[in-house]
Amino acid sequence: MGVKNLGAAVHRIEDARLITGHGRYVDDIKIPGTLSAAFLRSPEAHAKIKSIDLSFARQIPGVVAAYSLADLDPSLQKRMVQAYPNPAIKTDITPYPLAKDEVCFVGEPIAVVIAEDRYIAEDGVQAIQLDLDSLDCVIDAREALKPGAPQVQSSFESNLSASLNWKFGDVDQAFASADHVFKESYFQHRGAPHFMECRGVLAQFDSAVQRLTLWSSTQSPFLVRRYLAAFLEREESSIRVIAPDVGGGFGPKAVHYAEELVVAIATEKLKRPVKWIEDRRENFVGTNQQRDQWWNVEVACKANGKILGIRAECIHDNGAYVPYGLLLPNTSIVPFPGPYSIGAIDVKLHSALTNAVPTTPIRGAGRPNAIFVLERSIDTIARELNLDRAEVRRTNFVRKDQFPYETGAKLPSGVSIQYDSGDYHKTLEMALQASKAEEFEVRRKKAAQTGKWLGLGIASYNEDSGLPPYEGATVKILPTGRVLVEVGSCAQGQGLETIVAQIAADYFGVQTHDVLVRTGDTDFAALALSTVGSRVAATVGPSVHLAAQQVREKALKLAAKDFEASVNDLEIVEGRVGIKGVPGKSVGLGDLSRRLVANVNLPVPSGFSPGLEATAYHTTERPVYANGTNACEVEVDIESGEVRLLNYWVAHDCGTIINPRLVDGQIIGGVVHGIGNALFEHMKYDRKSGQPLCNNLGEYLLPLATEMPQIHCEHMESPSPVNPLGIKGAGEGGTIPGIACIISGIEDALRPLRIKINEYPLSPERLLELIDEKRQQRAS
Amino acid sequence: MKPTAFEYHRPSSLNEALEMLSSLDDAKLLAGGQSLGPMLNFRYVMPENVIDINRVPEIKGIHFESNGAVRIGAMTRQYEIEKDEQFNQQLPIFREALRWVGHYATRNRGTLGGSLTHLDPAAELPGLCALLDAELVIKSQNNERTVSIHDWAVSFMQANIEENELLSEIIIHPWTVSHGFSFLEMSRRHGDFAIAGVACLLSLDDKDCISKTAVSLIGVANGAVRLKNSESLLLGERFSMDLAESAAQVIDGLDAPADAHHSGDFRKRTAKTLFKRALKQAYDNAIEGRTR
Amino acid sequence: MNLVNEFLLNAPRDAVWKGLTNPEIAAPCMPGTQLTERIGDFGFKATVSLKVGPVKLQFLGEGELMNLASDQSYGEVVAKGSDAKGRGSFKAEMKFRLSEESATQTKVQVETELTLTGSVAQYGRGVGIVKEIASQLTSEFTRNLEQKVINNIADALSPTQPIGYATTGSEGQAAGQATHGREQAEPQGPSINVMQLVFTGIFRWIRSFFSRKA
Amino acid sequence: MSTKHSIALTINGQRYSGDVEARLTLADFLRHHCDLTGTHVGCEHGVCGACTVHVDGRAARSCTMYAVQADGSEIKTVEGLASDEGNSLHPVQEAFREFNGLQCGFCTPGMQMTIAAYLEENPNPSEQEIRELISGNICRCTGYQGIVKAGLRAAERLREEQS
Repeated sequence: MGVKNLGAAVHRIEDARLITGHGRYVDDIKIPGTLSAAFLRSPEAHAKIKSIDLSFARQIPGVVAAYSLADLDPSLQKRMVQAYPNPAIKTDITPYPLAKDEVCFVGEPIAVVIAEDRYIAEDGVQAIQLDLDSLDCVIDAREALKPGAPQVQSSFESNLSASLNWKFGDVDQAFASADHVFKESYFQHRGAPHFMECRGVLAQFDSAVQRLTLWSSTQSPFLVRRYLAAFLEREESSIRVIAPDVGGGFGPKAVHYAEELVVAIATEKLKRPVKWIEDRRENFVGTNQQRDQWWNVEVACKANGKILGIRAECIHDNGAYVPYGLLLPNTSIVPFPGPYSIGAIDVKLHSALTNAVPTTPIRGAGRPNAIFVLERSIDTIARELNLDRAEVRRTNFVRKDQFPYETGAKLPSGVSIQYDSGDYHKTLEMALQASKAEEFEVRRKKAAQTGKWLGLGIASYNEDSGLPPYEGATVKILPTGRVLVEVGSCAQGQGLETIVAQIAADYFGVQTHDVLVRTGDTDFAALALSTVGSRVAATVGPSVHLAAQQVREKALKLAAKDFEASVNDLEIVEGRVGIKGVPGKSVGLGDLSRRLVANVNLPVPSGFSPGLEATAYHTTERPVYANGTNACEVEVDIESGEVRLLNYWVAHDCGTIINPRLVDGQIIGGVVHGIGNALFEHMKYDRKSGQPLCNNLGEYLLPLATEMPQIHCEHMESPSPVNPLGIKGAGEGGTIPGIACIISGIEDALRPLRIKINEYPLSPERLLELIDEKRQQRAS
Repeated sequence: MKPTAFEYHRPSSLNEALEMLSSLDDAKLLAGGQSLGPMLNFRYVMPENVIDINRVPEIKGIHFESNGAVRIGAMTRQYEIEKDEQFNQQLPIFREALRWVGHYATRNRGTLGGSLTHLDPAAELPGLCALLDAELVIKSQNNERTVSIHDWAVSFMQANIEENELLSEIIIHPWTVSHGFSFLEMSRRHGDFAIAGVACLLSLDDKDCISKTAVSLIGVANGAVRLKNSESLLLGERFSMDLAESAAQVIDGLDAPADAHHSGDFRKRTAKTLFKRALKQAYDNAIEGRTR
Repeated sequence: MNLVNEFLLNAPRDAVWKGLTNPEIAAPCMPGTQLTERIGDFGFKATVSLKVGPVKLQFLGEGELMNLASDQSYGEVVAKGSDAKGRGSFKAEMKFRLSEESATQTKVQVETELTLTGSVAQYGRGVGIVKEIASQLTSEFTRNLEQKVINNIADALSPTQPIGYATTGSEGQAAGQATHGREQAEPQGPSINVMQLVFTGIFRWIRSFFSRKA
Repeated sequence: MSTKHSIALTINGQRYSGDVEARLTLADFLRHHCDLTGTHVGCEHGVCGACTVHVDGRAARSCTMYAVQADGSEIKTVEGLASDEGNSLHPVQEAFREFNGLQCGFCTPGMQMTIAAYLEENPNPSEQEIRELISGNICRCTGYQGIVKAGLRAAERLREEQS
């Protein structure tokens, strides 16, 4: 099939514009006469709104309008649409586009000021007189569920948003027959996404055709359109949503936000384009965050470390509203039993409302949390039974010969969960070899002589990636002979344009730069869902493959007719169809495409449908399971509490690799995201007042180049049988085991002190506390 | 995050700047802007007038006096100090410490005077000035005074300077005796606000006893702290970790501020750890210096 | 945050009680505070000026004395205010207990529950300082009250001259502030160096916009 | 509305002039008045480095500098990083592409401007020096590894060009 682009480390086609400053992010789009919006956000975690006086704001020269909810059309003074309705949701509260008469977290939008520029808009916001009546608030999810806790919102009967239970096998039997039962408690912290481009929306209403166009820095243009249409009670066809270049997403940009609605409403009221660009301060309180989770876990195992069953209960911090169904809570329990063959699982999760920023998925969603629990449990077994951590994993892994492996659980859709393919033992060995684990004790001793405490961390994982059902693709041959691929899905740095071009190019014997790729536009023919859950390569990829295949076959068939040859004798080289072994006799794809366009009185060749193009969908009912093992070497300074990350090794399997360059990029970036969660990022709140205690990037510690280790990637390809290309997801595979791996390494470094680490983020100060506690215990 | 409107003034001479300072209401001096810029953008500081002293020639540059003193114009940028070879020969500890001051791009704009007047408790440069007993020259339209760095911090982020005054230059007397130096800092990430930091200068006599030393701390009080008591404990002694340990005890006596991120005790604990290491490093460095 | 302070005043309990429970005497004892309006016997409105490093905060506030025990042993003050430029607001619930140490000495215990919102609350590096400052304030307050009570209630009854900057620099940093710069020209209290509540600002802006040179 | 100030400056070799309010940041002036949107705004408090440009040859944050301060200055933005003809990429840009120094591309202009300026001063940096250099620029996508490699490779390329 000509040049092999699929699997090659080709350069990204996106880069040409991005490295020269010619990318086009929302705030780069210029429409003459565009107004700027700024929001007044709640300064309090919970309060009744006594009054909002916009009159001073409206008097400011350059302010065009100022609205609170009451200023909107009565038909719009309602709660936003629930993105993912779920019968399990007990307290299903979505926010109003602007707060009605109560605010439930610091940062909740209350009013909007629209002005000639953002400077004036902010003057306007500052001139708004807001009178609030403070109410009690609750930030700690455990407190929120206790009787008599403050109501997160007055209208709720309870702060319990939902209780979920993930259960299969005979758990009681498992515990009854166990040699050992270990109980541990874990705390996992709420972090924040902090993509470098904050959110942003630009809206324009064309009153002539009554059509709204919205450019949004989103991961889900099709969902944004769906929820806008539903809220505004419009036809979806009257709304076009475009995702231009997007400066990082990591999950929160998959959600539909109030600002998108308010800006859309304003542009129609004012008959001028309106833009809102979130600033970093807003991003700290206005964009959804990760989750605090408190776990109590019981693990039943045999003397050899073989796990028979797990009982766990998790209290999950949902934040103040439920805008995104139960996707995040679900992803915290569905991953059990992870890469392990465990017969009995009973995991309960209680999602508690709190007066904090709502929590929705961020890179890995709840998976890093579930994997943290599983990996800490494995390390606990090894620690308590004096077994080798790798050996305990080997003992429990799903074996290669067990694939496809049915865990015994079913997806909400009713489909049984089936691990598709892999070799978990092999990736473990790859990671151990890469990290020279067998010589580690030598390194540990050597370091100990110079007063350094070395530790080796290990964490394994698997991930349900490439989530169903589909992302469509359209492949077209243009009259010039160039190939055009349009996918409704969009990218935030993954390199989607490049992989789409790689997949398509091979069918037409061209290079990636001969393929035009367009993404993220609801006006495209092919339907799409959302760039989340490491799913786009595994869903878009196969669809591009199917569509390209169809177009290729059609081109060959048409040429075969002309050449009076059999399709089997034809080939496509550099965009031309020719007869194998007969040089000179060929026809360009462009010429063929012109044969199928409409011309007056000229019928389409018989047996052919119009247009040399195809739209195709690879649909699936099952995810594909990426997997692997990470290892890291850390150095702990037990005097200062500092942790140095020396090296990090990733051995992983994301099925067929489309482009190793891009996979490495995804994995390494993902690992660093995990390192941030494990050691640095802490979104502190004052437990009593509900005030966030940091709102700037000087205090919220994102990982920097200076503290990051060398990260080495090893690939293993076990193509997935679930899709024709064998692709699995790679976007979150670095983050999911990352936290567990780092913590495992630190605990191992402190092994002489037998210190347990059941929490993150782990600051030097906290680490010293743990060491002191242990020493005091020993002393007494 | 856009500033409130302010009137902008750009004096081209020191006199003009001082005249503006005395005549304009609610005026802020704009030096390197690496701290004021964010405060303006966050609408935390909302002055009516901003006086941009980036083009005042008299308060820039490094001058070496015949008496050995070094005079540094307050508007000398941090990178200029980093790059000045003669300066770093006499005061090598500066280059070592400047690595920790913000980041490359902020040092290109940030100034010595700006850092001293902003007076973040964790700032490195006030720590070096305290180490070297710097004198600060303060000017107003009809007055000039000199303040010792040790009387500089009045309270949290409040320097000993009035609103009609301007810090024009910093005078430092480099050590002439051969000595070792060290600067150690612990922060969560490179370039972050220090949890604590230690600067140390140390000379040895021919018997390897400490003949002269200076140690200052940052991050553990409103201003930089000079550890005179530790210094006198060290004088005349041969270096040992026990000696360092006992000299470090002085730090327990400090009343270090806590914030949302770190307790005061942790800051002190960190300072003690760094103190011992810094002393050792300065000592080794002094020995090397001699063998050099 | 919760703050507990205890002070010994060199004045008889009766006098201390009278001063403490009279807004016109008590309110201005809070550094940087100017009484602007008296509401009934126990209510008042006031402005509190604090200079925090480079930041000048001016809180417009109101307060009320309540639950005053007839035996002059216990009382409460609730005060709240917002920065005129919207950088945040505070609410302070103070419980004070008086006990007679001797005929001329009174022990005052003050327990304050202080809640801050907006920028004053959201800059993590400033939070610890707030506590420090609040304690300084309380001690300043008691010292000022003591002075007034000693120089007998009568003189003190012509209040609204702000006491804040009249305190000497002898007592710790905050008071030291008062002797610096323009503060002497303005009714400005000891600088509460909560500084660097830099980051944030969601907020109402009463007055200042229009008063500012346009 | 406060007084406007007329300013004139050179950006990527071209003369620009205009009347600006004192509070207008240099970043917003470049992006919204000069349509040079390659300079990105990531935090507006001088931490993330996305807005880094060259002011009179030195890397500086354009979000904590006001346009009026740049009056009379020489500014270079990412759009001016490639050779004047603009058809050949700067070695830093080429290296970013070669080593996957970017994903979403938002921090990229600031990263490239920071590294390009630094390599003029230090043509032979160590990996540690590059890491310290870019510790003032935040990237949430790449984990920095590709950026560090790109920085080292660009230095190599520039040295080759010199010799």
